[in-house]
Amino acid sequence: MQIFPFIVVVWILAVGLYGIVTSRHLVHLIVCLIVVQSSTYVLLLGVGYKTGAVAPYFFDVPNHTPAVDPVVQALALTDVVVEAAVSALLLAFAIQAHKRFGTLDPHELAQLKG
Amino acid sequence: MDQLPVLSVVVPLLAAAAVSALGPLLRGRRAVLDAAAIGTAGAVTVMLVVLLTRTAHGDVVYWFAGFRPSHGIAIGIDFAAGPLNTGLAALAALLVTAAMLFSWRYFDEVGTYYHALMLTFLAGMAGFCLTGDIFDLFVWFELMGVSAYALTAYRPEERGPLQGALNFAITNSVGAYLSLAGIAIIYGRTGALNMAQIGQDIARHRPDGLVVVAFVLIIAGLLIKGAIVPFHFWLPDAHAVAPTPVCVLFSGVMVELGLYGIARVYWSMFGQALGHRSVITAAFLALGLLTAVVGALFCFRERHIKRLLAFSTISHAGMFLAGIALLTPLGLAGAVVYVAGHALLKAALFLCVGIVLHRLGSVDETALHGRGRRLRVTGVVFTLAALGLADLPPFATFLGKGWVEDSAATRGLGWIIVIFVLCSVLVGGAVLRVAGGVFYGLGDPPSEDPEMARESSEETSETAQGKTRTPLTMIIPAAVLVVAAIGVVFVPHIGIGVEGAAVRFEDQAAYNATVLSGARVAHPAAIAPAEPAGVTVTAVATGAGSALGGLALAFFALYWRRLPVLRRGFEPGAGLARSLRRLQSGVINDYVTWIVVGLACLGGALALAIR
Amino acid sequence: MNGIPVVAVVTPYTTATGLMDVLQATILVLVALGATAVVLTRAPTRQVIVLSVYGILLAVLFLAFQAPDVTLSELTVGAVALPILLLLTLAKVKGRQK
Amino acid sequence: MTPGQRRWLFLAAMACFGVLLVWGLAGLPGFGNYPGPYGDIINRVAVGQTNATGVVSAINFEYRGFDTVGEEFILFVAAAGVATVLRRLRGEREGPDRDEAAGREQVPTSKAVRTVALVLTGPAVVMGWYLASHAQASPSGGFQGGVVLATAFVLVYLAGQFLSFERISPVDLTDAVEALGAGGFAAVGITAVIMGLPYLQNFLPLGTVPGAVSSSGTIALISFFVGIEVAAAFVLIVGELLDQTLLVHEGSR
Repeated sequence: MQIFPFIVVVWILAVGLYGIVTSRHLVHLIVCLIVVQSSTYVLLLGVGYKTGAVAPYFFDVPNHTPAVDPVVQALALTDVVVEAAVSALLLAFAIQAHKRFGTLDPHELAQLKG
Repeated sequence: MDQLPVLSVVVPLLAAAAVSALGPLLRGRRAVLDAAAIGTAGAVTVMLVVLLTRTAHGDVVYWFAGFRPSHGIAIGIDFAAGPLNTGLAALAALLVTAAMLFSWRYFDEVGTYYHALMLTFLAGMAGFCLTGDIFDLFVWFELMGVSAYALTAYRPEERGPLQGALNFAITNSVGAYLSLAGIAIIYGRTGALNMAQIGQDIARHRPDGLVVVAFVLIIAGLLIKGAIVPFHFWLPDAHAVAPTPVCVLFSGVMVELGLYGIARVYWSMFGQALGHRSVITAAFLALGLLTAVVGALFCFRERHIKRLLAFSTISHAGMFLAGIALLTPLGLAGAVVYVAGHALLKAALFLCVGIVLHRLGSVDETALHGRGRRLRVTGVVFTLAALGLADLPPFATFLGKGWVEDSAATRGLGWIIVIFVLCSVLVGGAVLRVAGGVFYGLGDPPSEDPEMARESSEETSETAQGKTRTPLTMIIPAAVLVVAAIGVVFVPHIGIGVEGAAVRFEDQAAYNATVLSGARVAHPAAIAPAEPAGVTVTAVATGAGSALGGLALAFFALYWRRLPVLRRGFEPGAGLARSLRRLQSGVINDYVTWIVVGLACLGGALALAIR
Repeated sequence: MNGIPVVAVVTPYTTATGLMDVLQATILVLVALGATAVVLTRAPTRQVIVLSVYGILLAVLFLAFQAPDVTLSELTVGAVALPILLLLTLAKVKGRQK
Repeated sequence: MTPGQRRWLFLAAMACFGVLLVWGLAGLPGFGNYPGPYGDIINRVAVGQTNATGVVSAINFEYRGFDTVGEEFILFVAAAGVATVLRRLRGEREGPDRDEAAGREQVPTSKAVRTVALVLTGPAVVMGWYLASHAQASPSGGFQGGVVLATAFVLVYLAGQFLSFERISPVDLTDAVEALGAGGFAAVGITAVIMGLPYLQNFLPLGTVPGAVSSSGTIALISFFVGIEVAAAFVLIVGELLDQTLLVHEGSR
């Protein structure tokens, strides 16, 4: 359990990149980009985890209970928003590209771009 | 308390929100919008210049919400405004002002979003420059990126901009996520996000795999933004299609900000830990020079003027990286002055192309041959800027490149001067060829290259066609920028000033002390650089030589068809360029593959050497 | 420990570590499989459904990592908002291909 | 490159890169052994300093609040970008449609879906509001609340089709609300500057009971603005996308 979560992170990253490289459909490619980004959430929360510690909320637990790192969680939250924003923008590009090109295959887009 | 660092980021953000909120009321009142945007960008420029003068006696460190570090541990975010990063931010703000001034009369029709996006772009760039926190760096990097993607696709009714924006957004997003992974890894080791604190922490131990991998991952996004081969493929796709005023910012500062990021990450975090080994110089010098040569070759072959300028930016980015890679104060100082000169000149060149597009409705060198004769002032400004780009003294470019060359020679790397001159001749030759052909009708138009014809067939029509005069707000910014590129050289004490700033930038211990304990360390008067910067004979000679070489190459390119000895149809370097262009395929899958290949090579090389 | 019996201190606020380990390892394996499934599902509409499931798996993982805040975000964004955006996009582009 | 060449080149490079990554990650302290100090210090001091019991919200809206300013504007820009890319071509509705995907039938929403959607709208609004206003206490905050609020608008769409969606969220108004949310956050920070404090310093009274709705000063206020911004941004984005799907339908009529 020492390094296993981090190997999963590398796996998600590699699989996501593989998807991007082999994708023939822009929407599929954007989803693969989302997968690539999801590896960073797992990594962030993984490095901040403390075995046996509680979540960083002190509403119903005493103030000095050992808690996991809250900073990585804040970073992961920011990361989620960035993901949503970038994906939305990319999807808008894809819609417009489909209108102009009639296809979403990256190869055909490159040939047709004029 | 000095509030200028934060105001220079928050003021454009608030202005963007205000412009967007009042958008419906301002519809049909372009003047108000333009005035607001120009005023904001101008005010930010002034604020940053004032801040720059205040950094002369030590970095201005700003702690958000007042969370100052105690016992060397930061719990808040800081802005660390030193002379170099503040100067770069001021340069960015200046170019945004010029671009907004230019777009005033350039777009016939423009929504409120254009202004809001330009202002958030400015805020992103300023925040990226000033921040001293590695995750905050990522946030502003993303804001800058997202604004840039949206601006690239500002004319979504055409195919080129959409495809360019998609490639731009996907490659840069992949890079940003890799950077974020690197940030997470280094955080897992140090439990810190403040760059100074991280640097201090990792410098205590021998560099291991984690440090090397985190370094490579963090700079991955910055190498992509900085358009370093093989991470550069997105740049020509995006720069050729973005609206011209936006290109000014892309080529002028955005790419250079990526390189600044690399320097910042290296000198504030990893430098001490990695021990400034010669393998780092070797690796980045190799990347830089490869980029310079590839960019220059592509640039010379190009007929689409915006793409040509985009490739010239890649070539210059390579030379900037080479300057940074020397790891000397003089090398960095040279890169900084070179960046400043290049930004002003490249911005002027793009503005002139914008005027050509405005008046003549095309950016194809072949089609435009001789048609720009009436644009006399534009022609003069363009030609001067092109000469400056070829390093003609007294443009700032010659000074900056001269320093890099001096520093390289001192390190026993004098041979890179040859590559630098070669690249300057090629790039200068290409741009001067455009100047001579388009504005003076010299020689013969370049032959129609079928592939080129395909690329520029779709006319980029940002403005209604057939304008009969050039508004002053379009030509004056370009002229002022060219004059400023000369003016930089005559700033009093420019040599000692910039080199002193570079010495401070590279003094990691002093930076740590300033940020983490508020100590004022580096004082410029006390700095006595090992290699004093000055105007050397070699610099003048290589600069003038490159410019002359560029002129000669341009004339050759325009007139060689009339030489009896050469057979028609001969294209110098055509075969090489054709095989290189096959790599520039426009297919996003290829680009991401090259990113992974590049990272595997760079990471592998550093890992084997440092292990 | 000189004869003093070692007792694992279990406060009401901590989870037994052994159980957590197994739980986390299982979910990690599922997440890795989920990511692979998302990438290998080439039909876009079906992929959105798989992505939604993957989002839920991630949310569960984050809960096991003691990050309820991120769980909530991942549920709202990864499992709901993004799939909605993707489905709307697909509804638009699912016309005939040239 | 052919797809085959590309795949093999990628797999070879990714193998090297992957080995490199694992080598680097092996240098981490090991899962479950977060070494600190950043998070540990904040866990210790946050409740006392801010009166917020949700430490993650305290970080997002106070310790690292400036990150969140940037993050909100990323969302703001994304919404503006989506609107720019999709909205400029309203003219498409008239005249011969250049759209490649036109010509499909509109599927009417079933009655059951409408009823369920209508029933869910109320709870979604309440829950979104609750989440956005309890950032300082429990795992929630402006962002999650905002997304849930935006979902309420999507439910309205499901229930009553696009017309009522557009009536409830007119584009200009949504635009203005979104800008207000993002700008409001930045302005809360500026208020501190005007008072002579560092940007984003908590200048409101913290309240006396940790975790109460009115506790923790600017954290609650900022969370509220973030909620508004996020909800408006998502409504804007979903609205633009819906508009696009509708374009197809109108083209077929």
